Amino acid sequence: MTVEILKSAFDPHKRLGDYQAAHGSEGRCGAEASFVGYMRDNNEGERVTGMYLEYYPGMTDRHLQAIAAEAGKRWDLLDVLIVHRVGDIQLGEAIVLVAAWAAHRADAFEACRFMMEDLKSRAPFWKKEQLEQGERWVEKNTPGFSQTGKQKSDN
Amino acid sequence: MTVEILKSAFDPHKRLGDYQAAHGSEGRCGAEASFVGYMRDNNEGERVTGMYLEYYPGMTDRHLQAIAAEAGKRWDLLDVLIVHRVGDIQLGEAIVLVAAWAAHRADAFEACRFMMEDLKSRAPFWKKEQLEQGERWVEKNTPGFSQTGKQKSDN
Amino acid sequence: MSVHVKFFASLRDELGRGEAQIEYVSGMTVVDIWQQVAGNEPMGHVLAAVNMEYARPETGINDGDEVAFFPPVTGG
Amino acid sequence: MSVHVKFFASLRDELGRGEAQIEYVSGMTVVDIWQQVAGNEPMGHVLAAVNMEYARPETGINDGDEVAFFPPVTGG
Repeated sequence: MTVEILKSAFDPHKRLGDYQAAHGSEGRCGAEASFVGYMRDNNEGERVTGMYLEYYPGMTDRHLQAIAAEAGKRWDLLDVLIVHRVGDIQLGEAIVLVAAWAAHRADAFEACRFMMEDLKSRAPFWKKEQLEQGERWVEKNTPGFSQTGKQKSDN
Repeated sequence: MTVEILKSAFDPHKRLGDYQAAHGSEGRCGAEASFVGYMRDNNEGERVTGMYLEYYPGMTDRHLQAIAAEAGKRWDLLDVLIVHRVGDIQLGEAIVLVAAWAAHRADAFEACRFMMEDLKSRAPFWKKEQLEQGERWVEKNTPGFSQTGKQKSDN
Repeated sequence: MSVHVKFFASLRDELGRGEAQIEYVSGMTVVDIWQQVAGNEPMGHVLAAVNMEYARPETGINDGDEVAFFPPVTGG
Repeated sequence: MSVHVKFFASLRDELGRGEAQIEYVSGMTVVDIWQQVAGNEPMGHVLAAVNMEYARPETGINDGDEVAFFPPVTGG
Protein backbone atom coordinates (compact mmCIF):
# COMPACT_ATOMS: atom_id res chain seq x y z
CA MET A 1 0.00 0.00 0.00
CA THR A 2 1.67 3.18 -1.20
CA VAL A 3 0.71 6.85 -1.09
CA GLU A 4 2.76 9.52 -2.85
CA ILE A 5 2.41 13.28 -3.02
CA LEU A 6 4.44 14.63 -5.93
CA LYS A 7 5.61 18.16 -6.65
CA SER A 8 6.55 17.47 -10.26
CA ALA A 9 4.94 15.83 -13.28
CA PHE A 10 4.70 12.04 -13.53
CA ASP A 11 3.74 9.53 -16.20
CA PRO A 12 0.81 7.61 -14.68
CA HIS A 13 1.09 4.58 -16.96
CA LYS A 14 4.81 4.22 -16.40
CA ARG A 15 4.26 4.62 -12.67
CA LEU A 16 1.61 1.89 -12.72
CA GLY A 17 3.85 -0.47 -14.67
CA ASP A 18 6.90 0.23 -12.52
CA TYR A 19 4.89 -0.18 -9.34
CA GLN A 20 3.46 -3.47 -10.42
CA ALA A 21 6.86 -4.75 -11.51
CA ALA A 22 8.32 -3.86 -8.10
CA HIS A 23 5.43 -5.01 -5.90
CA GLY A 24 4.04 -7.67 -8.20
CA SER A 25 1.84 -10.26 -6.57
CA GLU A 26 2.24 -12.19 -9.81
CA GLY A 27 -0.07 -15.13 -10.03
CA ARG A 28 -2.38 -14.15 -7.18
CA CYS A 29 -3.55 -10.97 -8.88
CA GLY A 30 -6.40 -11.35 -11.34
CA ALA A 31 -7.61 -7.77 -11.49
CA GLU A 32 -6.26 -4.24 -11.56
CA ALA A 33 -8.58 -1.24 -11.68
CA SER A 34 -7.09 2.20 -12.04
CA PHE A 35 -8.11 5.78 -12.53
CA VAL A 36 -6.14 8.76 -13.78
CA GLY A 37 -7.41 12.32 -13.44
CA TYR A 38 -5.92 14.88 -15.83
CA MET A 39 -5.95 18.64 -15.92
CA ARG A 40 -8.61 19.80 -18.36
CA ASP A 41 -8.53 22.94 -20.46
CA ASN A 42 -11.95 24.08 -19.33
CA ASN A 43 -14.16 24.16 -16.26
CA GLU A 44 -17.66 25.53 -15.84
CA GLY A 45 -17.58 26.94 -19.35
CA GLU A 46 -14.34 28.85 -18.98
CA ARG A 47 -10.98 28.24 -20.58
CA VAL A 48 -8.36 27.15 -18.05
CA THR A 49 -4.68 27.62 -18.88
CA GLY A 50 -2.98 26.30 -15.75
CA MET A 51 -3.55 25.21 -12.20
CA TYR A 52 -2.04 25.40 -8.76
CA LEU A 53 -2.88 22.62 -6.32
CA GLU A 54 -2.54 23.43 -2.63
CA TYR A 55 -2.46 20.80 0.12
CA TYR A 56 -2.06 20.52 3.87
CA PRO A 57 1.36 18.93 4.47
CA GLY A 58 0.94 16.20 7.02
CA MET A 59 -2.84 15.98 6.98
CA THR A 60 -3.12 15.31 3.25
CA ASP A 61 -0.69 12.40 3.37
CA ARG A 62 -2.38 11.04 6.49
CA HIS A 63 -5.81 11.28 4.87
CA LEU A 64 -4.68 9.46 1.71
CA GLN A 65 -3.17 6.72 3.88
CA ALA A 66 -6.50 6.44 5.70
CA ILE A 67 -8.40 6.14 2.41
CA ALA A 68 -6.11 3.34 1.26
CA ALA A 69 -6.44 1.56 4.62
CA GLU A 70 -10.23 1.89 4.60
CA ALA A 71 -10.40 0.39 1.09
CA GLY A 72 -8.27 -2.50 2.33
CA LYS A 73 -10.75 -3.12 5.13
CA ARG A 74 -13.83 -3.01 2.93
CA TRP A 75 -12.56 -5.09 0.00
CA ASP A 76 -10.20 -8.03 -0.50
CA LEU A 77 -7.24 -6.22 -2.04
CA LEU A 78 -3.68 -7.28 -2.78
CA ASP A 79 -2.33 -3.75 -3.08
CA VAL A 80 -3.26 -0.10 -3.46
CA LEU A 81 -1.43 2.86 -5.02
CA ILE A 82 -2.43 6.51 -4.69
CA VAL A 83 -0.32 9.22 -6.37
CA HIS A 84 -1.38 12.87 -6.23
CA ARG A 85 0.27 15.95 -7.65
CA VAL A 86 0.56 19.25 -5.81
CA GLY A 87 1.91 22.66 -6.85
CA ASP A 88 1.88 24.00 -10.41
CA ILE A 89 0.20 21.74 -12.94
CA GLN A 90 0.22 22.13 -16.71
CA LEU A 91 -2.56 21.39 -19.17
CA GLY A 92 -3.00 17.68 -19.83
CA GLU A 93 -0.79 16.55 -16.95
CA ALA A 94 -1.95 13.81 -14.61
CA ILE A 95 -3.24 15.13 -11.29
CA VAL A 96 -4.11 11.86 -9.60
CA LEU A 97 -3.58 8.14 -10.07
CA VAL A 98 -5.48 5.59 -7.99
CA ALA A 99 -5.09 1.85 -8.50
CA ALA A 100 -6.35 -1.25 -6.72
CA TRP A 101 -5.10 -4.81 -7.27
CA ALA A 102 -7.18 -7.81 -6.23
CA ALA A 103 -7.75 -11.45 -6.98
CA HIS A 104 -11.21 -10.57 -8.29
CA ARG A 105 -12.50 -7.73 -10.42
CA ALA A 106 -15.43 -6.57 -8.25
CA ASP A 107 -13.06 -5.82 -5.38
CA ALA A 108 -10.63 -3.94 -7.62
CA PHE A 109 -13.32 -1.88 -9.38
CA GLU A 110 -15.25 -0.98 -6.25
CA ALA A 111 -12.18 -0.13 -4.20
CA CYS A 112 -10.79 2.09 -6.97
CA ARG A 113 -14.07 3.97 -7.26
CA PHE A 114 -14.45 4.31 -3.50
CA MET A 115 -10.95 5.72 -3.13
CA MET A 116 -11.49 8.30 -5.88
CA GLU A 117 -14.82 9.43 -4.44
CA ASP A 118 -13.41 9.75 -0.93
CA LEU A 119 -10.35 11.54 -2.28
CA LYS A 120 -12.54 13.98 -4.24
CA SER A 121 -14.89 14.69 -1.37
CA ARG A 122 -12.58 14.61 1.67
CA ALA A 123 -8.85 14.72 0.90
CA PRO A 124 -7.35 18.15 1.69
CA PHE A 125 -6.44 19.56 -1.71
CA TRP A 126 -7.53 22.86 -3.19
CA LYS A 127 -7.32 23.86 -6.84
CA LYS A 128 -6.67 27.35 -8.04
CA GLU A 129 -7.30 27.75 -11.74
CA GLN A 130 -5.49 30.16 -14.04
CA LEU A 131 -7.98 31.66 -16.50
CA GLU A 132 -7.31 34.10 -19.30
CA GLN A 133 -8.81 36.85 -17.09
CA GLY A 134 -6.93 35.94 -13.92
CA GLU A 135 -7.17 33.16 -11.39
CA ARG A 136 -9.83 31.66 -9.15
CA TRP A 137 -10.15 29.03 -6.45
CA VAL A 138 -12.35 26.13 -7.53
CA GLU A 139 -15.28 26.20 -5.12
CA LYS A 140 -16.32 22.58 -5.01
CA ASN A 141 -16.04 19.17 -6.55
CA THR A 142 -19.36 17.84 -7.81
CA PRO A 143 -20.42 14.29 -6.90
CA GLY A 144 -19.02 11.57 -9.10
CA PHE A 145 -21.85 9.08 -9.09
CA SER A 146 -24.53 9.25 -11.73
CA GLN A 147 -27.66 7.17 -11.50
CA THR A 148 -28.04 6.37 -15.14
CA GLY A 149 -24.91 7.34 -17.02
CA LYS A 150 -24.96 10.34 -19.38
CA GLN A 151 -25.04 12.59 -16.37
CA LYS A 152 -22.36 15.12 -15.78
CA SER A 153 -19.74 14.92 -13.11
CA ASP A 154 -16.62 16.90 -12.48
CA ASN A 155 -13.34 15.34 -13.58
CA MET B 1 -12.30 3.67 -30.45
CA THR B 2 -10.01 0.71 -30.85
CA VAL B 3 -10.43 -3.04 -30.41
CA GLU B 4 -7.49 -5.43 -30.63
CA ILE B 5 -7.29 -9.21 -30.39
CA LEU B 6 -3.69 -10.24 -29.73
CA LYS B 7 -2.03 -13.61 -30.13
CA SER B 8 1.05 -12.71 -28.13
CA ALA B 9 1.81 -11.13 -24.75
CA PHE B 10 1.46 -7.37 -24.28
CA ASP B 11 2.37 -4.85 -21.60
CA PRO B 12 -0.97 -3.28 -20.62
CA HIS B 13 0.51 -0.15 -19.03
CA LYS B 14 2.79 0.54 -21.98
CA ARG B 15 -0.13 -0.05 -24.34
CA LEU B 16 -2.27 2.43 -22.39
CA GLY B 17 0.46 5.04 -22.39
CA ASP B 18 1.26 4.55 -26.09
CA TYR B 19 -2.41 4.65 -27.00
CA GLN B 20 -3.01 7.85 -25.13
CA ALA B 21 0.09 9.46 -26.62
CA ALA B 22 -1.12 8.59 -30.12
CA HIS B 23 -4.81 9.39 -29.69
CA GLY B 24 -4.49 12.01 -26.97
CA SER B 25 -7.43 14.31 -26.55
CA GLU B 26 -5.10 16.40 -24.41
CA GLY B 27 -6.90 19.11 -22.54
CA ARG B 28 -10.42 17.81 -23.05
CA CYS B 29 -9.81 14.60 -21.15
CA GLY B 30 -10.22 14.80 -17.40
CA ALA B 31 -10.65 11.14 -16.59
CA GLU B 32 -9.31 7.75 -17.61
CA ALA B 33 -10.62 4.56 -16.03
CA SER B 34 -9.00 1.28 -16.92
CA PHE B 35 -9.06 -2.36 -16.00
CA VAL B 36 -6.49 -5.09 -16.56
CA GLY B 37 -7.32 -8.77 -16.05
CA TYR B 38 -4.37 -11.10 -15.42
CA MET B 39 -3.99 -14.83 -15.48
CA ARG B 40 -4.12 -16.13 -11.91
CA ASP B 41 -2.32 -19.17 -10.55
CA ASN B 42 -5.47 -20.66 -9.07
CA ASN B 43 -9.17 -21.05 -9.80
CA GLU B 44 -11.85 -22.73 -7.75
CA GLY B 45 -9.27 -24.01 -5.29
CA GLU B 46 -7.00 -25.63 -7.86
CA ARG B 47 -3.52 -24.66 -8.98
CA VAL B 48 -3.49 -23.44 -12.59
CA THR B 49 -0.22 -23.54 -14.52
CA GLY B 50 -1.26 -22.21 -17.91
CA MET B 51 -4.20 -21.28 -20.06
CA TYR B 52 -5.46 -21.46 -23.62
CA LEU B 53 -7.98 -18.87 -24.72
CA GLU B 54 -10.18 -19.78 -27.67
CA TYR B 55 -12.25 -17.25 -29.59
CA TYR B 56 -14.56 -17.07 -32.60
CA PRO B 57 -12.64 -15.22 -35.32
CA GLY B 58 -14.97 -12.64 -36.79
CA MET B 59 -17.67 -12.75 -34.14
CA THR B 60 -15.38 -11.96 -31.22
CA ASP B 61 -13.98 -8.87 -32.87
CA ARG B 62 -17.47 -7.78 -33.93
CA HIS B 63 -18.80 -8.27 -30.42
CA LEU B 64 -15.99 -6.22 -28.83
CA GLN B 65 -16.64 -3.45 -31.35
CA ALA B 66 -20.32 -3.54 -30.38
CA ILE B 67 -19.47 -3.30 -26.67
CA ALA B 68 -17.29 -0.26 -27.31
CA ALA B 69 -19.99 1.36 -29.45
CA GLU B 70 -22.67 0.69 -26.84
CA ALA B 71 -20.54 2.29 -24.13
CA GLY B 72 -20.12 5.31 -26.37
CA LYS B 73 -23.89 5.60 -26.69
CA ARG B 74 -24.59 5.29 -22.97
CA TRP B 75 -21.86 7.60 -21.64
CA ASP B 76 -20.09 10.75 -22.80
CA LEU B 77 -16.72 9.29 -23.79
CA LEU B 78 -13.74 10.69 -25.64
CA ASP B 79 -12.23 7.31 -26.49
CA VAL B 80 -12.32 3.60 -25.70
CA LEU B 81 -9.65 0.90 -25.94
CA ILE B 82 -10.25 -2.85 -25.62
CA VAL B 83 -7.33 -5.28 -25.95
CA HIS B 84 -7.87 -9.03 -25.45
CA ARG B 85 -5.41 -11.89 -25.65
CA VAL B 86 -6.16 -15.23 -27.33
CA GLY B 87 -4.14 -18.45 -27.60
CA ASP B 88 -1.61 -19.65 -25.04
CA ILE B 89 -1.30 -17.46 -21.97
CA GLN B 90 1.34 -17.71 -19.25
CA LEU B 91 0.94 -17.14 -15.54
CA GLY B 92 0.74 -13.46 -14.62
CA GLU B 93 0.26 -12.23 -18.19
CA ALA B 94 -2.42 -9.70 -19.00
CA ILE B 95 -5.51 -11.27 -20.58
CA VAL B 96 -7.61 -8.15 -21.08
CA LEU B 97 -7.25 -4.37 -20.97
CA VAL B 98 -10.28 -2.09 -21.09
CA ALA B 99 -10.00 1.69 -20.86
CA ALA B 100 -12.41 4.60 -21.17
CA TRP B 101 -11.47 8.26 -21.48
CA ALA B 102 -13.95 11.02 -20.72
CA ALA B 103 -14.18 14.63 -19.64
CA HIS B 104 -15.70 13.47 -16.34
CA ARG B 105 -14.93 10.60 -14.01
CA ALA B 106 -18.40 9.10 -13.62
CA ASP B 107 -18.60 8.47 -17.36
CA ALA B 108 -15.14 6.90 -17.48
CA PHE B 109 -15.68 4.67 -14.43
CA GLU B 110 -19.12 3.47 -15.40
CA ALA B 111 -18.26 2.84 -19.03
CA CYS B 112 -15.15 0.86 -18.07
CA ARG B 113 -17.13 -1.30 -15.66
CA PHE B 114 -19.96 -1.81 -18.14
CA MET B 115 -17.57 -2.91 -20.88
CA MET B 116 -15.82 -5.42 -18.61
CA GLU B 117 -19.10 -6.91 -17.41
CA ASP B 118 -20.46 -7.22 -20.93
CA LEU B 119 -17.16 -8.67 -22.12
CA LYS B 120 -17.17 -11.23 -19.29
CA SER B 121 -20.76 -12.27 -19.78
CA ARG B 122 -21.19 -12.09 -23.58
CA ALA B 123 -17.96 -11.82 -25.58
CA PRO B 124 -17.11 -15.12 -27.31
CA PHE B 125 -13.99 -16.31 -25.49
CA TRP B 126 -13.45 -19.66 -23.80
CA LYS B 127 -10.72 -20.47 -21.32
CA LYS B 128 -9.10 -23.87 -21.04
CA GLU B 129 -6.98 -24.17 -17.92
CA GLN B 130 -3.90 -26.32 -17.56
CA LEU B 131 -3.88 -27.95 -14.14
CA GLU B 132 -1.25 -30.22 -12.65
CA GLN B 133 -3.59 -33.15 -13.31
CA GLY B 134 -4.48 -32.21 -16.89
CA GLU B 135 -6.65 -29.56 -18.46
CA ARG B 136 -10.24 -28.39 -18.23
CA TRP B 137 -12.55 -25.92 -19.86
CA VAL B 138 -13.67 -23.18 -17.47
CA GLU B 139 -17.43 -23.60 -17.20
CA LYS B 140 -18.58 -20.11 -16.43
CA ASN B 141 -17.65 -16.61 -15.38
CA THR B 142 -19.31 -15.54 -12.16
CA PRO B 143 -21.00 -12.15 -11.98
CA GLY B 144 -18.72 -9.24 -11.23
CA PHE B 145 -21.02 -7.01 -9.21
CA SER B 146 -21.13 -7.34 -5.46
CA GLN B 147 -23.78 -5.58 -3.42
CA THR B 148 -21.64 -4.70 -0.46
CA GLY B 149 -17.97 -5.26 -1.28
CA LYS B 150 -16.11 -8.15 0.36
CA GLN B 151 -18.01 -10.52 -1.86
CA LYS B 152 -16.24 -12.85 -4.19
CA SER B 153 -16.19 -12.49 -7.93
CA ASP B 154 -14.20 -14.19 -10.61
CA ASN B 155 -11.28 -12.26 -12.03
CA MET C 1 -28.67 -25.07 -50.36
CA SER C 2 -26.71 -25.45 -47.14
CA VAL C 3 -26.00 -24.04 -43.70
CA HIS C 4 -22.48 -23.92 -42.34
CA VAL C 5 -22.34 -24.91 -38.68
CA LYS C 6 -19.48 -24.26 -36.21
CA PHE C 7 -18.81 -25.56 -32.70
CA PHE C 8 -16.46 -24.05 -30.13
CA ALA C 9 -14.58 -24.96 -26.97
CA SER C 10 -15.93 -27.81 -24.81
CA LEU C 11 -18.87 -28.31 -27.15
CA ARG C 12 -16.51 -29.02 -30.05
CA ASP C 13 -14.69 -31.54 -27.87
CA GLU C 14 -17.95 -33.22 -26.86
CA LEU C 15 -19.30 -33.40 -30.41
CA GLY C 16 -15.93 -34.49 -31.75
CA ARG C 17 -15.93 -31.98 -34.61
CA GLY C 18 -15.47 -28.25 -35.16
CA GLU C 19 -17.90 -27.82 -38.01
CA ALA C 20 -20.64 -29.39 -40.06
CA GLN C 21 -22.52 -28.75 -43.28
CA ILE C 22 -26.32 -29.06 -42.99
CA GLU C 23 -28.80 -29.12 -45.86
CA TYR C 24 -30.92 -26.00 -45.84
CA VAL C 25 -34.68 -26.50 -45.55
CA SER C 26 -37.04 -23.55 -45.84
CA GLY C 27 -38.36 -22.39 -42.44
CA MET C 28 -35.69 -24.06 -40.35
CA THR C 29 -34.64 -22.49 -37.02
CA VAL C 30 -31.58 -22.59 -34.81
CA VAL C 31 -32.98 -25.38 -32.68
CA ASP C 32 -33.73 -27.47 -35.78
CA ILE C 33 -30.06 -27.25 -36.71
CA TRP C 34 -29.06 -28.14 -33.15
CA GLN C 35 -31.17 -31.27 -33.21
CA GLN C 36 -29.61 -32.39 -36.46
CA VAL C 37 -26.08 -32.05 -35.11
CA ALA C 38 -26.62 -33.07 -31.48
CA GLY C 39 -29.43 -35.59 -31.71
CA ASN C 40 -31.73 -35.67 -28.71
CA GLU C 41 -29.44 -33.57 -26.51
CA PRO C 42 -31.37 -30.44 -25.35
CA MET C 43 -29.68 -27.07 -26.01
CA GLY C 44 -29.69 -26.29 -22.29
CA HIS C 45 -27.04 -23.63 -21.65
CA VAL C 46 -25.63 -23.89 -25.16
CA LEU C 47 -25.49 -20.47 -26.86
CA ALA C 48 -26.06 -19.88 -30.56
CA ALA C 49 -25.07 -17.25 -33.09
CA VAL C 50 -26.31 -16.75 -36.64
CA ASN C 51 -23.88 -14.93 -38.93
CA MET C 52 -21.86 -13.96 -35.84
CA GLU C 53 -24.75 -12.35 -33.96
CA TYR C 54 -26.31 -13.95 -30.90
CA ALA C 55 -29.52 -15.81 -31.80
CA ARG C 56 -32.30 -17.67 -29.97
CA PRO C 57 -33.40 -21.27 -30.53
CA GLU C 58 -36.40 -20.00 -32.49
CA THR C 59 -34.36 -17.66 -34.71
CA GLY C 60 -35.01 -18.43 -38.39
CA ILE C 61 -32.19 -19.50 -40.70
CA ASN C 62 -31.57 -18.52 -44.32
CA ASP C 63 -29.74 -20.51 -46.93
CA GLY C 64 -25.99 -19.93 -46.69
CA ASP C 65 -26.07 -18.73 -43.07
CA GLU C 66 -23.25 -19.50 -40.65
CA VAL C 67 -24.67 -20.92 -37.42
CA ALA C 68 -22.44 -21.36 -34.37
CA PHE C 69 -23.03 -23.23 -31.10
CA PHE C 70 -20.89 -22.75 -28.03
CA PRO C 71 -20.87 -23.04 -24.23
CA PRO C 72 -21.21 -20.06 -21.86
CA VAL C 73 -18.36 -17.61 -22.48
CA THR C 74 -15.43 -17.30 -20.07
CA GLY C 75 -13.23 -14.49 -21.38
CA GLY C 76 -11.81 -11.42 -19.68
CA MET D 1 -0.79 27.82 26.74
CA SER D 2 -1.65 28.25 23.07
CA VAL D 3 -3.35 26.77 20.05
CA HIS D 4 -1.74 26.92 16.63
CA VAL D 5 -4.26 27.80 13.90
CA LYS D 6 -3.81 27.33 10.14
CA PHE D 7 -5.84 28.57 7.16
CA PHE D 8 -5.77 27.18 3.64
CA ALA D 9 -6.66 28.15 0.09
CA SER D 10 -9.39 30.77 -0.46
CA LEU D 11 -9.93 31.07 3.28
CA ARG D 12 -6.31 32.10 3.79
CA ASP D 13 -6.73 34.70 1.05
CA GLU D 14 -9.93 36.03 2.63
CA LEU D 15 -8.49 36.23 6.14
CA GLY D 16 -5.25 37.69 4.83
CA ARG D 17 -3.06 35.29 6.82
CA GLY D 18 -2.00 31.62 6.77
CA GLU D 19 -1.77 31.07 10.49
CA ALA D 20 -2.49 32.45 13.92
CA GLN D 21 -1.56 31.77 17.51
CA ILE D 22 -4.54 31.72 19.93
CA GLU D 23 -4.36 31.67 23.71
CA TYR D 24 -5.61 28.35 25.05
CA VAL D 25 -8.59 28.50 27.43
CA SER D 26 -9.82 25.36 29.17
CA GLY D 27 -12.99 23.95 27.56
CA MET D 28 -12.65 25.76 24.26
CA THR D 29 -14.02 24.18 21.07
CA VAL D 30 -13.33 24.49 17.34
CA VAL D 31 -16.08 27.07 16.86
CA ASP D 32 -14.68 29.20 19.70
CA ILE D 33 -11.37 29.33 17.86
CA TRP D 34 -13.17 30.18 14.62
CA GLN D 35 -14.95 33.11 16.24
CA GLN D 36 -11.67 34.47 17.55
CA VAL D 37 -10.04 34.41 14.12
CA ALA D 38 -13.02 35.25 11.89
CA GLY D 39 -15.11 37.53 14.11
CA ASN D 40 -18.83 37.25 13.49
CA GLU D 41 -18.49 35.30 10.25
CA PRO D 42 -20.41 31.98 10.61
CA MET D 43 -18.41 28.81 9.81
CA GLY D 44 -20.92 27.88 7.07
CA HIS D 45 -19.18 25.48 4.69
CA VAL D 46 -15.79 25.99 6.30
CA LEU D 47 -14.21 22.67 7.33
CA ALA D 48 -12.04 22.16 10.38
CA ALA D 49 -9.35 19.72 11.44
CA VAL D 50 -7.76 19.24 14.86
CA ASN D 51 -4.27 17.75 14.78
CA MET D 52 -4.82 16.85 11.12
CA GLU D 53 -8.05 14.91 11.66
CA TYR D 54 -11.44 16.26 10.57
CA ALA D 55 -13.30 17.84 13.49
CA ARG D 56 -16.72 19.35 14.16
CA PRO D 57 -17.47 22.87 15.43
CA GLU D 58 -18.17 21.40 18.88
CA THR D 59 -14.96 19.33 19.02
CA GLY D 60 -12.99 20.17 22.15
CA ILE D 61 -9.47 21.57 21.94
CA ASN D 62 -6.46 20.79 24.10
CA ASP D 63 -3.52 23.04 24.83
CA GLY D 64 -0.94 22.79 22.05
CA ASP D 65 -3.35 21.48 19.43
CA GLU D 66 -3.05 22.41 15.77
CA VAL D 67 -6.43 23.58 14.46
CA ALA D 68 -6.94 24.12 10.71
CA PHE D 69 -9.78 25.81 8.82
CA PHE D 70 -10.29 25.40 5.09
CA PRO D 71 -12.90 25.57 2.34
CA PRO D 72 -14.50 22.48 0.72
CA VAL D 73 -11.79 20.33 -0.86
CA THR D 74 -11.30 20.21 -4.63
CA GLY D 75 -8.56 17.66 -5.30
CA GLY D 76 -8.39 14.68 -7.60
